[in-house]
Amino acid sequence: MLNLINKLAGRSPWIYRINAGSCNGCDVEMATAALIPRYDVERLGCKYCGSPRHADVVLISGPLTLRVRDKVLRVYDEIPHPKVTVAVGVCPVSGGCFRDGYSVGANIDHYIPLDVIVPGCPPRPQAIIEGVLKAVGVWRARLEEGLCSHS
Amino acid sequence: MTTANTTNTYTLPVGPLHVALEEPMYFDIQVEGETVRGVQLTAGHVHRGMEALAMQRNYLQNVTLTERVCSLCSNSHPATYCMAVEALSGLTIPERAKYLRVIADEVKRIASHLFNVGIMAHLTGFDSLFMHAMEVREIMQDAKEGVYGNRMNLGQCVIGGCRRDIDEETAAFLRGQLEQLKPQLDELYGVFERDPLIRKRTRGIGLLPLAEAKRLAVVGPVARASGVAYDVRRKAPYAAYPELDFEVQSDTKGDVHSRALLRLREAVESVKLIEQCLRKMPSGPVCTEGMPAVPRGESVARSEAPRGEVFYYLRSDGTDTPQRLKWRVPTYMNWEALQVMLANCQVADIALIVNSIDPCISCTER
Amino acid sequence: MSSILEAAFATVVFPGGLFALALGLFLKGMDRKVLARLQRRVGPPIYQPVIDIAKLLTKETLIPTTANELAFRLAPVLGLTGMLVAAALMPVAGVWNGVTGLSDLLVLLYLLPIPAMGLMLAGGASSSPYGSLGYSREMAVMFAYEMPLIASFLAVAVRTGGAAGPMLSLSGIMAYQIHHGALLLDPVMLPAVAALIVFIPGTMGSGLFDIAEAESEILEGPLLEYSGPLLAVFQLMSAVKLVVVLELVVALLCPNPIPGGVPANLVWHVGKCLLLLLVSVTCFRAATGRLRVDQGFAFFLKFTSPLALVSLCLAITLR
Amino acid sequence: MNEKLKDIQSDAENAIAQALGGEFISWTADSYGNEYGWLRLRAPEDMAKLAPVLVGLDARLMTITAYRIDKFARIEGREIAYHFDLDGLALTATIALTETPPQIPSITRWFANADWHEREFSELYGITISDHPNPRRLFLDNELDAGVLDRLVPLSTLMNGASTNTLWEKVFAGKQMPDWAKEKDR
Amino acid sequence: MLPFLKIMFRNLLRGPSTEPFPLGPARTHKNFRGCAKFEPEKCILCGICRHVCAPGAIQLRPSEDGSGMEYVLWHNSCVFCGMCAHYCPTGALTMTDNWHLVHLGAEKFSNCIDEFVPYDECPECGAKIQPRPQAIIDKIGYRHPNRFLLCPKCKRESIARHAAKVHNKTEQAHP
Repeated sequence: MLNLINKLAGRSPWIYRINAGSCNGCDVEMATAALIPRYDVERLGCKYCGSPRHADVVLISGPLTLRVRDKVLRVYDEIPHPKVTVAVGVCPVSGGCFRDGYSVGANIDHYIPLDVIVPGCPPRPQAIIEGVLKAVGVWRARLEEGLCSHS
Repeated sequence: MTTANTTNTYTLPVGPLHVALEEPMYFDIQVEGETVRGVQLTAGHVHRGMEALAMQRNYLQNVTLTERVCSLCSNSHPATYCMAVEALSGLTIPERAKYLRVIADEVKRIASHLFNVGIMAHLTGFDSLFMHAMEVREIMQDAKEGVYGNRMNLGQCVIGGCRRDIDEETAAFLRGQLEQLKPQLDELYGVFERDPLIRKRTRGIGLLPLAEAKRLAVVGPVARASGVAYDVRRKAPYAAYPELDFEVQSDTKGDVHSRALLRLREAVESVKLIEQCLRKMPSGPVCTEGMPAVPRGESVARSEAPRGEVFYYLRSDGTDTPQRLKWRVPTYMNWEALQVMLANCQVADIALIVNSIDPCISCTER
Repeated sequence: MSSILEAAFATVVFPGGLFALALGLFLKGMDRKVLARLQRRVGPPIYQPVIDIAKLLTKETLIPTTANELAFRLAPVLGLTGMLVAAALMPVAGVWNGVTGLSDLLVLLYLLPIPAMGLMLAGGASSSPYGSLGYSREMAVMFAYEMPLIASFLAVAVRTGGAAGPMLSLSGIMAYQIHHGALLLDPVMLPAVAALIVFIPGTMGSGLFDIAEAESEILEGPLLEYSGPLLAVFQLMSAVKLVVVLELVVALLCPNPIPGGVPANLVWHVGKCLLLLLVSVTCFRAATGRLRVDQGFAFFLKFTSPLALVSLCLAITLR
Repeated sequence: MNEKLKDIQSDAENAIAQALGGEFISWTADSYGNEYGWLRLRAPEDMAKLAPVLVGLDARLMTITAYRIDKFARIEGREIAYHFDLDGLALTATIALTETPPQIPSITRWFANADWHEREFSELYGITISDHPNPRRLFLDNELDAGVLDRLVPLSTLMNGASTNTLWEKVFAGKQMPDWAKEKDR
Repeated sequence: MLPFLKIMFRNLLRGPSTEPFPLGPARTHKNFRGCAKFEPEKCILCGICRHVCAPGAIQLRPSEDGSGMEYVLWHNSCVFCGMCAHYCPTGALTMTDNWHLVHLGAEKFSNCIDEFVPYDECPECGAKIQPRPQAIIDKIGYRHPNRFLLCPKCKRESIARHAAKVHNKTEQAHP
């Protein structure tokens, strides 16, 4: 029974996106990938949620500016376990163009573990979908671990 | 009465991470029932200190850096920056490059306007229309990917001209995309103009009268929808615009609906502009040879981005990094106008009104 | 003894309980699939709602520190229970005639607002400003659609009254229609039919009336703070509510069975619900956006209520 | 350039010369023929004289730029450039700030949109604005001190060490980075 | 009354416009700017790519034995702007249409181009110099291909010798 639920769960990744100070590019592409018919992630069971509490997969973009940092971390904490983080674009990983700015903190990895990285500036929607699928793989593995430890 | 007030009004935080906002922005909205009584704004979530970064990067790196100010108007920034550098170092770009720059600008404008209008439909809960508008926008996204190689950041402008030439094959591809786009754009305009729900939700809200528009010096479609017919492409023409024929759109109603329609009309004009460019473009080089030396001095350049006037000020001390690079984006000017537009509106309309200035926060906060 | 068993069966298996849950999830799935098609998308598989529920069960439940925990946990359970009871009372033409004495419009009128109350409780308990905004919106919308609903109920009752059994009982209404033809085709009832059809998206919060859970305005309102299993319960509640509302409108407007015994009638019943769903929820949602609260309120007050009242007056005068 | 702009140009020249007494504007043109006016003011107080004149000319404030006279702060001193638009002409008025601490009068009473610009250079360059109606932080987090752009060099060197090098060391996994690479690494 | 209804029913008739990806292949235009490709045999170690790279994604460092340079382009810092390819004088850096770069967080530092570019040797004195591939000789060194292969010092000497020879010749011609 648990196994079945575990198998099914991977087919319903709900997505929440966090903008940690990005330049819009990745955000617009995430919205495009998530909402428009041409890419239709709903056929993969994805749903875009308005509340972090409903989410399974978190898409993060942007270099994590100082001012948004605490808010991002707070929202991240509101996401129930198990959750998977996907870095969209290169900014969350290395800061991209904005590295070395006085208002840009260190890379997000310091605060939030990045499970999957989708490089690009911005990555095309297909790449984001690819990233979400990879994240589902990570999530499945995590669920299995979780369920094993429960039983 | 005061006690009644304190119980009735409460603060509704919008943001900084809110689905209705494409970007982090924080409002504290004083709400009484469903009516907005006051708006307090906290900015700076996307402040990446880009002006300081620009002073650390050399002139060539700054082309890429300015492109990342914002991805929705990502062509206007490097183009205007390059204009500033060219003005300072006395470069004249090749004729063909002027046309290529116009094409890149207008392609971005169409995509940006369609995105904004689509988001407006999304905010009224009209998701089917949103998806339809975004599908129409995909035609332009494909064009960008096919011509320039990326869906958002074109990477077309460099100091001294353009990087990628449009050859016969690409021009044919671009023409094909435009042919596809035109009927769809007209149809979309009809829907946004006549749909009863869109009209009910967007007409008469977010009003910005002409006098206020002038006082707050708003720019771009927001100003033009309120009756200030200012378009940099006409008032201080650059690139190939003096040789091209287009109409500056304007309106006098100054509400959310008229701004959306104005954007769609501008998109139609942009299609015409691209077609003219493809027709008139002279042959020749697309970029000047070599890397320019930037002398000591200062220069100003501006252009009309999708959201309005983009302004660049460059000051050079003769080294290979700018002494000061300052830019001002349209949203920076339009943001304060929200105070006027949001006064006494409904909670349900906040997102619509904010979206109607096509806010670009990453531009504004840099 | 047998009546108790029967009642237990009705609550747990059919037409309430499992049947209602299954039908609800199926209808939700169909709704999403057809909506996707209307938007040129492939859409999720029809069983996607089931997967979503299964997924939510694996998630952690977070309870906001500022929330009233008991009310927070109770709200979804209350809503689901209310709806399951209501579902058990719904007659299925040709299969099941409802519980005598309980399958009654008056009872339903009390049961129907329970999900909304659950949401209000949730919104109140979660103590987030969006939650309370959603709460007040839910309340406003509820008041708005309750009025035409009552008027339509009365119109139906007056029209069918006295044919068999008590005036407000669903079995009586069904019996009348089996004798005199479906109310759907009755010209006197046309305005009330329209009002009832508009009531469905109104109470389900779709299309024009997606006001209380407006995602892009108030972030799904009362559901904002819910996660994991509790959210799953809310989803089940909404699925069963969909079934109850559709079955109710079917029972009021076109409960006529077809020949062919229980299986055929079951299919016929599901078919009717599905058709009604597609017309009143899916297509409606695909073709419209959301009204503002005041506009939604005005809509019910200005259009739907008069429609229902016209039918009521006609029904009374033609009696 | 058309006749209308020529008129505006001469009107502006006359009005400004009258108000400031002999200040003159120099004009440059870009390769598209757009004219840019450059004006140097003698003292911060002159801005208060210039602003009403510009209001009379129907000018629009485009932006305000503050900068250090020397980017690396080897020479003390800041300047502020006000950029106005006269229906297609761009006019830049520059003022050197000589006082310490640097101070400038607000022009929000003539140009409502100066609000944000003034707050911005105030927080980025630590310039005090007298009688500003709304002197709150604009973009900078309270964690950062005012005047970050003012202390550009030490701060960015600090940050360089903090992020770029650590990251690159991980990319060059385990290998020691040569000294010259560290230095040249921007 | 509802202009959108027309679109809606057209949508229903036309069927989904969804791309098969990820269940099938995705369209990629040939002009797509994906990750960069580096061909070490064409590189002359001029460093212009590093100079124009805004995010600082390119690093060059001498190898430990001093026989060449280690060339690293980190895809997780690269912003795919293509400036390096635009300014590369020899075409050693090009942009490919490969966008399949998704990887796990654990692999983030290994997602890079890591190549070794050996130094050339001056044919006269044997000093280590920047490589001189045929492509660059054809492009800028075609007038004196032999001299072009020399190290700066030998090149100066060669130029001086040549100048002296020319000088001598002219002196002989016009004494």
